[in-house]
Amino acid sequence: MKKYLLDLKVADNVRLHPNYCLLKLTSEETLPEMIPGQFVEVRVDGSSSTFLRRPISVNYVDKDRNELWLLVQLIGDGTRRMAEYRQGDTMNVVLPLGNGFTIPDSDQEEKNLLLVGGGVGTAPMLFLGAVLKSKGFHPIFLLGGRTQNDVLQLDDFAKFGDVCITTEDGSLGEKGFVTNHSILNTKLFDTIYTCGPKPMMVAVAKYAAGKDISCEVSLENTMACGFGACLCCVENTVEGHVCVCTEGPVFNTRKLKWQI
Amino acid sequence: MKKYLLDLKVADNVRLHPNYCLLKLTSEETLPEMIPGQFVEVRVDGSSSTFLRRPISVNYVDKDRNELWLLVQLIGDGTRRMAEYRQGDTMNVVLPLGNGFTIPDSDQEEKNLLLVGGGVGTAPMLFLGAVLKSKGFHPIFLLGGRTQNDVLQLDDFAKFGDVCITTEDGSLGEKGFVTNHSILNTKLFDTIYTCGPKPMMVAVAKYAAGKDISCEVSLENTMACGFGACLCCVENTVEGHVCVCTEGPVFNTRKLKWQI
Amino acid sequence: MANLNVNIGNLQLKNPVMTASGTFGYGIEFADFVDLTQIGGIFVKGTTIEHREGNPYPRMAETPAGMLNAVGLQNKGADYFANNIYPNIKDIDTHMIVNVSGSTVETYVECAEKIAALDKIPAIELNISCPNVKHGGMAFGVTCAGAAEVVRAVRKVYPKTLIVKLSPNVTDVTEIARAVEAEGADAVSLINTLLGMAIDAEKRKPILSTVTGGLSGPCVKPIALRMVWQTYNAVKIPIIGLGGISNWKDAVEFMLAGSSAIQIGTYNFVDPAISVKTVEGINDYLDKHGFKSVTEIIGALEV
Amino acid sequence: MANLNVNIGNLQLKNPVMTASGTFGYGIEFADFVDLTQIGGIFVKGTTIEHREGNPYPRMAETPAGMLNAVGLQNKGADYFANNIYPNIKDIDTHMIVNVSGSTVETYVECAEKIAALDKIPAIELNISCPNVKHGGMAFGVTCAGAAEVVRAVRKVYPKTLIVKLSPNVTDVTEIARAVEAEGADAVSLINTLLGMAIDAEKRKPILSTVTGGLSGPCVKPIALRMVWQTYNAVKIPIIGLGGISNWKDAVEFMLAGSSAIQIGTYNFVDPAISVKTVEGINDYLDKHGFKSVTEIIGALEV
Ligand SMILES: Cc1cc2nc3c(=O)[nH]c(=O)nc-3n(C[C@H](O)[C@H](O)[C@H](O)COP(=O)(O)OP(=O)(O)OC[C@H]3O[C@@H](n4cnc5c(N)ncnc54)[C@H](O)[C@@H]3O)c2cc1C
Ligand SMILES: Cc1cc2nc3c(=O)[nH]c(=O)nc-3n(C[C@H](O)[C@H](O)[C@H](O)COP(=O)(O)OP(=O)(O)OC[C@H]3O[C@@H](n4cnc5c(N)ncnc54)[C@H](O)[C@@H]3O)c2cc1C
Ligand SMILES: Cc1cc2nc3c(=O)[nH]c(=O)nc-3n(C[C@H](O)[C@H](O)[C@H](O)COP(=O)(O)O)c2cc1C
Ligand SMILES: Cc1cc2nc3c(=O)[nH]c(=O)nc-3n(C[C@H](O)[C@H](O)[C@H](O)COP(=O)(O)O)c2cc1C
Ligand code: FES
Ligand code: FES
Repeated sequence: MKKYLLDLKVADNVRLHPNYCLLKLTSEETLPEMIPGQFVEVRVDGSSSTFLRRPISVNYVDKDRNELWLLVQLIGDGTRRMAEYRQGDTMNVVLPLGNGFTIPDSDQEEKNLLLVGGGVGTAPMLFLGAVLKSKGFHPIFLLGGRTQNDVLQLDDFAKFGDVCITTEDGSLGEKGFVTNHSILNTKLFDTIYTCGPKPMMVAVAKYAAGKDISCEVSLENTMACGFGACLCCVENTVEGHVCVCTEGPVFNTRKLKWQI
Repeated sequence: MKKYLLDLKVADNVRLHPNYCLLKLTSEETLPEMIPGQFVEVRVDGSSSTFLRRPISVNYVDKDRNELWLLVQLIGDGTRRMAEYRQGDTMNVVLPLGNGFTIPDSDQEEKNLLLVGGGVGTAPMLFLGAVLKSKGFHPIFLLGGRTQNDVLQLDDFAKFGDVCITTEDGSLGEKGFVTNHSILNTKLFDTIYTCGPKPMMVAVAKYAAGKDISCEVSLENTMACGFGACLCCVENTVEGHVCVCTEGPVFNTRKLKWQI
Repeated sequence: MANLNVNIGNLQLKNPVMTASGTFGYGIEFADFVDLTQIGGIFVKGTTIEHREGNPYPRMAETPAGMLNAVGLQNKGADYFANNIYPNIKDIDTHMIVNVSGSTVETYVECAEKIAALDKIPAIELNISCPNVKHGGMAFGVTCAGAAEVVRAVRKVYPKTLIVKLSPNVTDVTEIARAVEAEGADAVSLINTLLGMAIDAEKRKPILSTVTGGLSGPCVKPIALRMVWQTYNAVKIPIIGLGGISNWKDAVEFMLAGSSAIQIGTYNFVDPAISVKTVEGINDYLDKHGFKSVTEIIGALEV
Repeated sequence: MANLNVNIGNLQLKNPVMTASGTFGYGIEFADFVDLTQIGGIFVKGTTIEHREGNPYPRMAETPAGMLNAVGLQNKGADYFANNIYPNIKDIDTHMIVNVSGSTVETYVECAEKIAALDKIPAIELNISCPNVKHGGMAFGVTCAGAAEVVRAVRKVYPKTLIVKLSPNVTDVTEIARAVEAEGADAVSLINTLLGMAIDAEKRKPILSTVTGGLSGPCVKPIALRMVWQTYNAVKIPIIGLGGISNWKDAVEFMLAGSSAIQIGTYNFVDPAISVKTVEGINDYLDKHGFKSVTEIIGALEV
């Protein structure tokens, strides 16, 4: 896919949570085509300690409003500065980057698709769910967070499928981790897509492997460029070191050399 | 004088001109005592290319409003970023720094005092004029700029003394440089204070030397610390290398080794 | 519009702005962002005779105004390059220059020979300064004898423009520059990365899998500029300056210090269009200052 | 509240945070910003036997995440220090350590002897790494023989804690560290500034009067950290780490890499209160991670 270097305008920046903001970016031109699982590289202006761009997943693309949504967790100076961008500010981004999740052909028989997101790893699941729904699927979201306040964008998720939730303190949904959720025992899935903290993804991958379910994970290796030029973001796979930014960030777990 | 490291609040930031802004800083506490000719060292947040603090003269101190004014010329990233500070933002400053202009004893006979400022060098002259006036003097300001738009804060200056103006294009006051102004031929001054581009200060110093008038200049040597720790800001004087930040920025021209 | 042509030995560049090895892929990664034909030359990824997997992840750490990398010359080998990559890049209308590395003198020579056979590759850049490999690399670049040995051997088999890339991790870079000049190098490029390190205080572990890595980016610019200037005063062959260049002003500074051409590395990650912007910026600078040709500013620093 | 005491040879520090020579004046310049007694030690300005005017202005250039300086050891000489400055600082309740420089071995020795006579100065830091003077300074620090010669001579006349400050402008810093250890240095401090350069593109002139100057600040941190770690693996005497430290996290990283204590230099200009903040930050880190004493993290990097 052709990549673009664009100055986008901040249409809105909502602080969903002390540690999360939702950036809505727009442009005078129609935004380039993007697919779920892809990411963008954001240039953060006005942060003296942020030198490189920051990779952020496509959270959602609102075609009607010509908006690209980024769900950002505030963890360091770069993301904290992103939360300060105000409506009308310009944000320079490179996009779209990487490969997306595998979308089943919509004319096939109905599939049971599970989308598992933990923490900020829920970000790409929203757009994935939206696209799956538009292709006629009925995705099931399994979202995990520490408390009820940490599971974000629930109204949006509900538009595109059923939503299952776990929280560590039990304040919303079932208590525990995503891999403890009862749905995993009651339903058999054809494909699982997941993104989140590594221990969570490993647990999900393990579950999938145990049941011989095809499983795609989205990795967040640290990156310098985001488009295949630096070779910094490599993951060890059955094919050797491959760049997460160009060969991923989505990988079928079969390809990875994780200890699962 | 005791030095302070303070977080001040931006009370106002007025863009007087495309290349100048007037920052008004305030604090919950009473601002420390400052004297004309002193400067502050500003920490510029949110500019990735501005590492060191920026020295800026005290433009004015409004005791009633507990405000410190800084007149800033936008020349590089640091000063451009300063122009972006908005009301309510915090600006970290070290102050007050350096020595001030010599203020004659107010119970002496009336003196003819000329305050010559060129470009952003007008900044310290406002506060100096205000203090001189409060001591019973009637300072004469001689302010120079390229065009009428480049001579700033005229209303403020007018409060404290007579204002003479030169502009290079003649759009305001007399045409030419400050040293061409007719007042220099018609009036004999006891003391001249000056701040501005080096060629201007040299010309003023030459005039003063020719007439045996005591002349104080405010230097703007590049600084790393601003309070005597780095020895980077030295000026060659009759006493050898001295720090402009602690022994100056105001010097009697007798002390300097300029070629005048 | 000033004349932007410069020469590096026999190599004629349409302009002095090139991109640094390991930071610009094979050029095609940037084709969506810049018109590659507007760049003076492209130094492609570090290439070795054998396929190399490089170092384990993590390979990158951000640092103040820069980054550390420990890629370790991951590449599919000279044969793969010749058969699978060269065909796709050989017709790009700019100079594609291969950055050649090895772990022994013999592997340098073998790799250089392989690349010499490729018609459309007019030059190689000998990397005797990679800090991220156990054998070879920087080990050759930090002594005069080591540098001279590799260059002597490669010079015998490589008839085209031979550029030698110097390591900044030395007491006296001019010594090494003179040594490679004496062995017939056509030009030197400097600097490669400075050996650095990053630590995760919370985990009490190094961030890079290799503990140390190569520092690049704006943070190294003052050091690189100094080394270029020192080298300019020490050798007669042309210098390609690099290290931290992030805009046309930096590029002009490197040329004033004595670079005949420059490379942009890390900053391509920050602004993928920086190379072409730099060409434009240099041109504007020349026009503004009344220079007819960019060659007028090479080494034009007034000291 | 963890135990923050560390030792450098016979010198007991109340905490490992000190301030670097040339960046903290004689301490008193910072007395309005920090409680000097809360700092582990203060390295005062570079002192020579003779009065020195230093280099001409301009002496400073800002660089990405750092600065270049070319002060050139301006100071009023050891006698002036002893008579006019020492009396004002000798009763500050922290260690005041004098940074000693010279242009010949003899002047180093003379200066060290003068300072040795001052009761309340428990240590000197031998500056064999100043890049900003024509004679002496770095010239001694970049070869083992030069470094050894100065240290040997000074060791004979200086009985108290002798710290030797190493130059980063070398191929192998561990070689120099071993050489000065062998001559009886009690500790090494590293790094001094890296030789760099800045150019004004518009004026086509160097920014510094001396053309080149010493680079410091956060930009050099990755290099300094690497050198500390290499040196920690090469010598037995304690290491005082510095170079770009700008917060407690940096300080912890330097200690993990093997520093027994650290110095903060350039960042004192940016935040004049950083030294004491760093003490507090280290303490919080130790508490958070369950360390009883700061000595537990010295060299505790898990590689
Ligand atoms: C393909 C991809 C997609 C991503 N999508 C999103 C997203 O949609 N929303 C979102 O909030 N974040 C996302 N991330 C992570 C995001 O890029 C990092 O959180 C961000 O770069 C941190 O920048 P910072 O300046 O705030 O923190 P830094 O100051 O850079 O880092 C703070 C701390 O976090 C650690 N850290 C930084 N980046 C990572 C990382 N990628 N993995 C693990 N630890 C890290 C650092 O080591 C450091 O300790 C994604 C990352 C990748 C590679
Ligand atoms: C004691 C003192 C008082 C000052 N008072 C004021 C004031 O009241 N208002 C005001 O606007 N400015 C004042 N200045 C100047 C001001 O400090 C600089 O303009 C500012 O530091 C520039 O920062 P920057 O980041 O915008 O530009 P930079 O990016 O640092 O510099 C841009 C260009 O300007 C040059 N430059 C930077 N600083 C200076 C300098 N001090 N002298 C000459 N050239 C310089 C640089 O070399 C560079 O070419 C004062 C300086 C001093 C030393
Ligand atoms: C990710 C990365 C990979 C690199 N790979 C190579 C390489 O393969 N061969 C080489 O000679 N230099 C390599 N370098 C060094 C650069 O070519 C360049 O010398 C250095 O980064 C300094 O320039 P810069 O500051 O503009 O990046 C690499 C640098 C980076 C950042
Ligand atoms: C303005 C300035 C003056 C310095 N003067 C001296 C000196 O006199 N003696 C010395 O050994 N080091 C001197 N240094 C080097 C510092 O002590 C320190 O080694 C170096 O700056 C690296 O640390 P930093 O990055 O924390 O500043 C000076 C540094 C600066 C910035
Ligand atoms: S981030 Fe540069 S290659 Fe993947
Ligand atoms: S600016 Fe540091 S001593 Fe004057």
